[in-house]
Amino acid sequence: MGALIILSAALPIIAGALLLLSLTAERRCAKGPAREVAEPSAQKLRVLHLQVLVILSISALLAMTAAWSGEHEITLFELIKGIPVYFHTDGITCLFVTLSSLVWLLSGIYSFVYMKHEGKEKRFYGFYLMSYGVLLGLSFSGNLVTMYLFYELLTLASMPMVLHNGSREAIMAALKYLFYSLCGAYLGLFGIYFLYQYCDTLAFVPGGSLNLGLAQGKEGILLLAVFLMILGFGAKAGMLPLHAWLPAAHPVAPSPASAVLSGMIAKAGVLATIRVVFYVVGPDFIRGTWVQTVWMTLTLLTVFMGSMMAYRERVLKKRLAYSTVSQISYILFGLSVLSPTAMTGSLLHVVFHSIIKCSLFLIAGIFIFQCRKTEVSELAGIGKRMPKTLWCYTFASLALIGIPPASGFISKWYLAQGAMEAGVGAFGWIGPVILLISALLTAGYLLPITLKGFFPGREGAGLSVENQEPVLRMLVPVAILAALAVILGLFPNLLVSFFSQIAGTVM
Amino acid sequence: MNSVILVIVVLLPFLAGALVPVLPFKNRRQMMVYVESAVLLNSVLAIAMLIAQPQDSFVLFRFTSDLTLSFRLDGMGTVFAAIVSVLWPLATLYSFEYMKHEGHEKVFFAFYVITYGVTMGIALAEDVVTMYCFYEMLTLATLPLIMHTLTREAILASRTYLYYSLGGAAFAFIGVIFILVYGSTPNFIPGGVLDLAKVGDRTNLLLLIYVLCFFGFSVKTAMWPFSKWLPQAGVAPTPVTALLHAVAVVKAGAFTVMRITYYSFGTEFLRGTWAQTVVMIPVIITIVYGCSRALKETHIKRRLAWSTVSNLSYILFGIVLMSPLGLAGALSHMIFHATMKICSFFCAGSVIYKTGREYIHQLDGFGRRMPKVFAIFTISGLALMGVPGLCGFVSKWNLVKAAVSSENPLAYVGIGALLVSALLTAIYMLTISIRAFFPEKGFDYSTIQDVEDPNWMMLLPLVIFTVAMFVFGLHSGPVLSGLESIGALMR
Amino acid sequence: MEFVQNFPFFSIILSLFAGPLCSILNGKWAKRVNLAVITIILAMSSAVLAFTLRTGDSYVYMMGHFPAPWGNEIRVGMLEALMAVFFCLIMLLCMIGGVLEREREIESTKQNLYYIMVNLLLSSLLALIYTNDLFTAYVFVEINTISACGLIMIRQNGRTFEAAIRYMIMSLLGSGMLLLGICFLYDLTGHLLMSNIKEQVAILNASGQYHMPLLITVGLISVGIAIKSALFPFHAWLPDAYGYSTLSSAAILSSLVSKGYIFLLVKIFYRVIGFDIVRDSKIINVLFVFGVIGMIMGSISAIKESNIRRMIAYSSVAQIGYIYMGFGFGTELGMIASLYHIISHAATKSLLFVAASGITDASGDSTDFFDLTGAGYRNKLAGIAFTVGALSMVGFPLFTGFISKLLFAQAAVDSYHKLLPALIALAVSTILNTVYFMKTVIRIYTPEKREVLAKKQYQVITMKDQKWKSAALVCFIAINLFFGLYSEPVVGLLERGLKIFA
Amino acid sequence: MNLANLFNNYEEAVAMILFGIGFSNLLLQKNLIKKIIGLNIMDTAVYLFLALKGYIEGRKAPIVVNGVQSVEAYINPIPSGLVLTGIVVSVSVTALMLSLTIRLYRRYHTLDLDEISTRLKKEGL
Repeated sequence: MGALIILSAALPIIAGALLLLSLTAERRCAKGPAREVAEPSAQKLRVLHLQVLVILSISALLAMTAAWSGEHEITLFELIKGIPVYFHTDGITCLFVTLSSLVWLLSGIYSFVYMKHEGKEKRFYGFYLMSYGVLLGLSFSGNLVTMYLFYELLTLASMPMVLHNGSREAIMAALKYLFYSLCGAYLGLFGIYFLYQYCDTLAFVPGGSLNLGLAQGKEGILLLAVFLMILGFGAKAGMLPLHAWLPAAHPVAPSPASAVLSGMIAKAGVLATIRVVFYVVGPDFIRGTWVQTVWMTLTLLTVFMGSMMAYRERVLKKRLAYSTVSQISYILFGLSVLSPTAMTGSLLHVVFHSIIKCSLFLIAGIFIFQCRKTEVSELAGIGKRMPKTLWCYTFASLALIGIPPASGFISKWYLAQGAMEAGVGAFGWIGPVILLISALLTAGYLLPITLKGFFPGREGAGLSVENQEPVLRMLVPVAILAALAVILGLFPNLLVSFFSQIAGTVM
Repeated sequence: MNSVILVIVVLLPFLAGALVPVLPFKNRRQMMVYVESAVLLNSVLAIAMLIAQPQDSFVLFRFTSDLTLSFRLDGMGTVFAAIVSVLWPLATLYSFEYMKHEGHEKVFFAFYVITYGVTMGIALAEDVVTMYCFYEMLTLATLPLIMHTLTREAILASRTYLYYSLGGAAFAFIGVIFILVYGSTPNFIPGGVLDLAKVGDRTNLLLLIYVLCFFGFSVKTAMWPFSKWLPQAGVAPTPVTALLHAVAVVKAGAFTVMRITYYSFGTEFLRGTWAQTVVMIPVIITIVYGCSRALKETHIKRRLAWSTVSNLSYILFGIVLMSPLGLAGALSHMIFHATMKICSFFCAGSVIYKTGREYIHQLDGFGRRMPKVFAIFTISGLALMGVPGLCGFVSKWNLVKAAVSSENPLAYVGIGALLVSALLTAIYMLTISIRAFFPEKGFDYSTIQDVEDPNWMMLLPLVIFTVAMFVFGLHSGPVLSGLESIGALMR
Repeated sequence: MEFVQNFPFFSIILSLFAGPLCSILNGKWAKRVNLAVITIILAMSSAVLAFTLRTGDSYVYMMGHFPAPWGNEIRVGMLEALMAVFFCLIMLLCMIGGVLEREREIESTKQNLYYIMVNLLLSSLLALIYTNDLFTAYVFVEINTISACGLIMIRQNGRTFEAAIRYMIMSLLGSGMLLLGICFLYDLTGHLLMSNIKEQVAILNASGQYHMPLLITVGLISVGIAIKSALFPFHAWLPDAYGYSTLSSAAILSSLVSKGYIFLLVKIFYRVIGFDIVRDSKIINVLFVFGVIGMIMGSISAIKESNIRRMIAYSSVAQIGYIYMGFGFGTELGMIASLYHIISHAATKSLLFVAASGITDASGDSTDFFDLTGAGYRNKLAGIAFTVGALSMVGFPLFTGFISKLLFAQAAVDSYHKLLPALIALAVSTILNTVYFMKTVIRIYTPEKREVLAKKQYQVITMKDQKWKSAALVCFIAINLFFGLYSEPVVGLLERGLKIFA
Repeated sequence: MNLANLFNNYEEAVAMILFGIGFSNLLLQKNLIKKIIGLNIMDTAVYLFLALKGYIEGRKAPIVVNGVQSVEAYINPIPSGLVLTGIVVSVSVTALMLSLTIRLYRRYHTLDLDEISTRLKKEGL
């Protein structure tokens, strides 16, 4: 079984690398100063798409098999003496593997159409596949160093997707993404160094393995280290104060890329935080310390600030990006209160937010692809032209806002409940209040599009009503995601029990 | 094996180098063959020596009855000699191609080969006087290499280099004298040679002298505030900057600091004193300072030079932790940084050689025209950043491990500095790669039509170093356990 | 008594009479006689050195029929013999190296006068080395001064006259003080022979009588000699005197004349006053301070100088500072370091002067720093020699300067209170030396632009063009390396010599 | 008491004062001739001092007039010899100085050493 883990992660990475190499090889033969490869024919494109799809599905299949068939572990080799590259599966792994496979597959299918207008497909899919493989590796990681390895690689592999269109803005955004992520990673590394010294093992153990005897007298620096780790890994999750990359990077990336960035890659930060706090340090070490207080404050600030910014934003994709900032901090807030219920809520929100935000970004992509509309104000009356798309949008939005019975409600409920029962003092009520305000703001920035889209009012009088619905290959993934967003809210029990079991093992 | 070989590997390059301008070569090719075979021969001998590990010392001659010029091979010397003897033939190979367009090749190769011998001399020196002598010689032997282009800039750079180096040596000299007077022997002995009975109540004086000596020797490692010379010396031909200013000269500086700290004064004497604090502060400052200067620099070689400044201070940081682990970490970074930095310098050199472009903003789109070079450059950049799987991560890990276990609050600050520096490294290395691979939309490739990957003589060393970076990064166990056993000799 | 024991006396007399002999010869023959005399004296001194090494002790040579305490005496030990050998050697090489310049710069009718001066100088130097009588020493000091002045002014231009007169004035101030000091000593002890004075001084010191006059006497003598040997701040005359006189004069003056005085001072310290008394008198602290300041200030002046000859001259100020610093330690180690530095500096400084002249020859006789660009390529040997000299001055291992630096540093570590200032001064002065010497080395190896070369038409000089000078340079380099690599016998000799010196 | 010593040894005191005058003249005067005069004063002061040291109250100069008398009859002859030697030395030195002065005067028509120096600098030699 262990081999499956490696195979599933290595397959997309190798395939992606091969794609890039073949691109270089083609360039070598190409004429002209730019060595520009001619736009591939439709035939060739189809072959490429097929290859990508097959590789994605095979490795998704392999990964799911590996993840869901019980706990496995495999040690690849020793990176440094005493620190192997070590993979391991547990509940969290299952969650992330499944979710990323879903997101990648659906976004992949969607992108086959979408990427036509972006060009340079080979390059895109090369990095797309690699990011997937790396993310699988990250999910399977069984110790901190392995996780750190994949965490860095994830940044590097996904960065080229951000700058795909090559505009100055995109390049700057990619650099911003790169440096924020690396900055976060190094903050994390700072903590890893210390945890290596003061933990029994760097492997993930539910509840943590901090050796309190060794750490005697070193609590101060250890707390600082943990805090820096939270802050650092929080960078990828868009937590204050290292959130600025997210609103810059998401809008410029091609929509499928923003979908996976926002849907899964930003969650890598969440994953890393979970691993650090609940599997290495142990929640007991930071409970009640200044670290927890500051962490909670930061997440709540982010939640509020993100929503506010989204509310004020005019460009749709930027608005969604700010929304991501805010929503992921819901998750982090749930983690920061350190109670099982809240953690269940967090994990639920991981699932729901991935699905919802992925679909929202894909829909934003459809708007761009079909009618080149990026600003919210231009979308008035869009419902007349692409009603199906807008319905999907509406369902997803409702789920994100947390209107019962859609999925977001469930997770937010658990979050609020967890916060109140966790015994974190004032945060017990401040948290839910802010979550509520943010939910209102969410409604405020998502729903107007639906309203204006269907009921443009006087402005929409002159708008054309020709059918601009996208092709099925774009619509179906969106529809699936939107449907999931609602359905999972209707039948959450399976998920809830699974997650509360995970939360129970670590606390 | 007889210990005579110690002297042979030191003196052979002197002889071979001195013969280069004298021998009547018919053409360039003959000279190339001669130089490469001389260097290779010496490396083979050196490696044979490293394998055989002769235990005796060899006295070349005596200044006075107790001051000798003598050689002996020990663990740390093995490490440095190994780095040098592996890198030199490769760098020589690279420089044949590169030096085509620089001229005065005979003089260049003469000093290039002589420097090999001098560096070996530092590695194999048995006592502090021998090391000091070769240290001074190193300055002189490399001076003509920096001056090589003989432009105004080069002259200025060589002058700065000379003043800094000899000035540093003047202070280091004080330390050498003190070791001679207060040590039980001038030889290097793990754990130090200070005779505490002789020291008596002069501890503070000796600490002061150590600080002076440390600053003196670390001038060669371009530590802040003595770092100006290294980026200036970037005017030298690239093989020089790569080999000497990334490896031989600066590493020799670090090596001498190690010797002084661990083998002469002894860490037991120094650890926890104010002297440790005093030397650690500038080291930490340099780690960040070098990187931030690199960030500001737009000339590619100077940027790498500043990066060297910072990385050399990683090594110094390991040294000033004054623990066995610190020494092991410093040694590992010495090896790994040599690999990484020589690789990135050679890439930069290839670019300059092939295109004459030296500034970073001129490198747009090069990734497509020189894919191999820039792929390797990116890898070396990633290694410098410390991405796991490449060698930079391993050495940084070891350094930090030592820092954490030293439980010195200042060392914690140092860890922070290391990470800040890693971030800055990422910025200044990756911006180049991104520029090269992903030029802005609408970039006109016809402006760089002439850009091509270089030929095999330049690429071979690059590939070898790249492979080495991966090998060290993924399978560092044997190397590290060797280094740790050296560290374990310390008290 | 063995015949060889007469040699010191013979050598003084030989050179003393060779002087007047030269006045009746023409220039060419005077030169030959002079070279022959120096060579013979070199041989004799070597024989004396060998003799003293064999016996391992010093001996006293009575002049005339009066025994001590009335008669005049010569006293010869290893140290004296070594100095004599060395001074002769350096002088020989300087004379050989400066042949060309002498022919060019001195009027043909005055050629023979030059050799008179040289012969007298040699005899006075030898007398200073060997004599055991204070007043004789004084007389020869004056002869030394006069002949040195002659050496300076023989190249007749305004600068040398001015330099000569400044030199004379400073020298006379110094010798006035020296003379007064000697008179005081005579007054206090009633003797003029060194050994006798020492006995008396020891008695006086033990009884505590005349403490203050003794102190003043030591002060007068030290300061007098310090002035004469151009210790900072009494060096104003030196750059002009060394910078503008003919080559062999500059070389001899810088390497030998001041060293002769310094040797006399050592002698007075050890053989007349007794080193313990000198040490207790605190006068050495003054010497130390001025030595250290001189080390720094001399180098700073040298850095500011753009004339290469004057630069080397200023460097002498710094080097003399080293020597006085060595005295200032008041230890045997310090004294040995200083004595070694006398040798090492003499060897190096004369090398530098000769090499610098080779360089200026290849630069259209300009001594200006900027005209020297690329001179190392035009005159290869001179370039190499200058580099060797410069490295030695900087204290680069393998060369003699390194050993003296090493000895100084060891001496410094040995003396507790003066340790830090001395070491820091050593380091700083090394850096300063580096600055101006290596600046010059880099300058002479920086190729000149083609246009400039075409315009200025510099001569390319090979070894064949200047046979004598080249031979001298090669010998100098050899000496430098010898003292750098095989210093131990020399240091050993100095140690043994110093033990039996008092 | 110290003052009394000074008065008792007034000859020596005079010699020292003279030495001081000569010394400072040699050092400080600008005019070369005055410098030379200073030199001579200085030397003479030393000779005076020496002669004083050799003189013994009530004895004769060691010149044999009416047959040799006992040693006690004469003053110490050595200082006198020294003085004579010294005079020879100072004469030769003075001669040299004067000749140099003449040379300089012919060239620059001045006896002021500083003036000569500035001229030299102007000549740029």
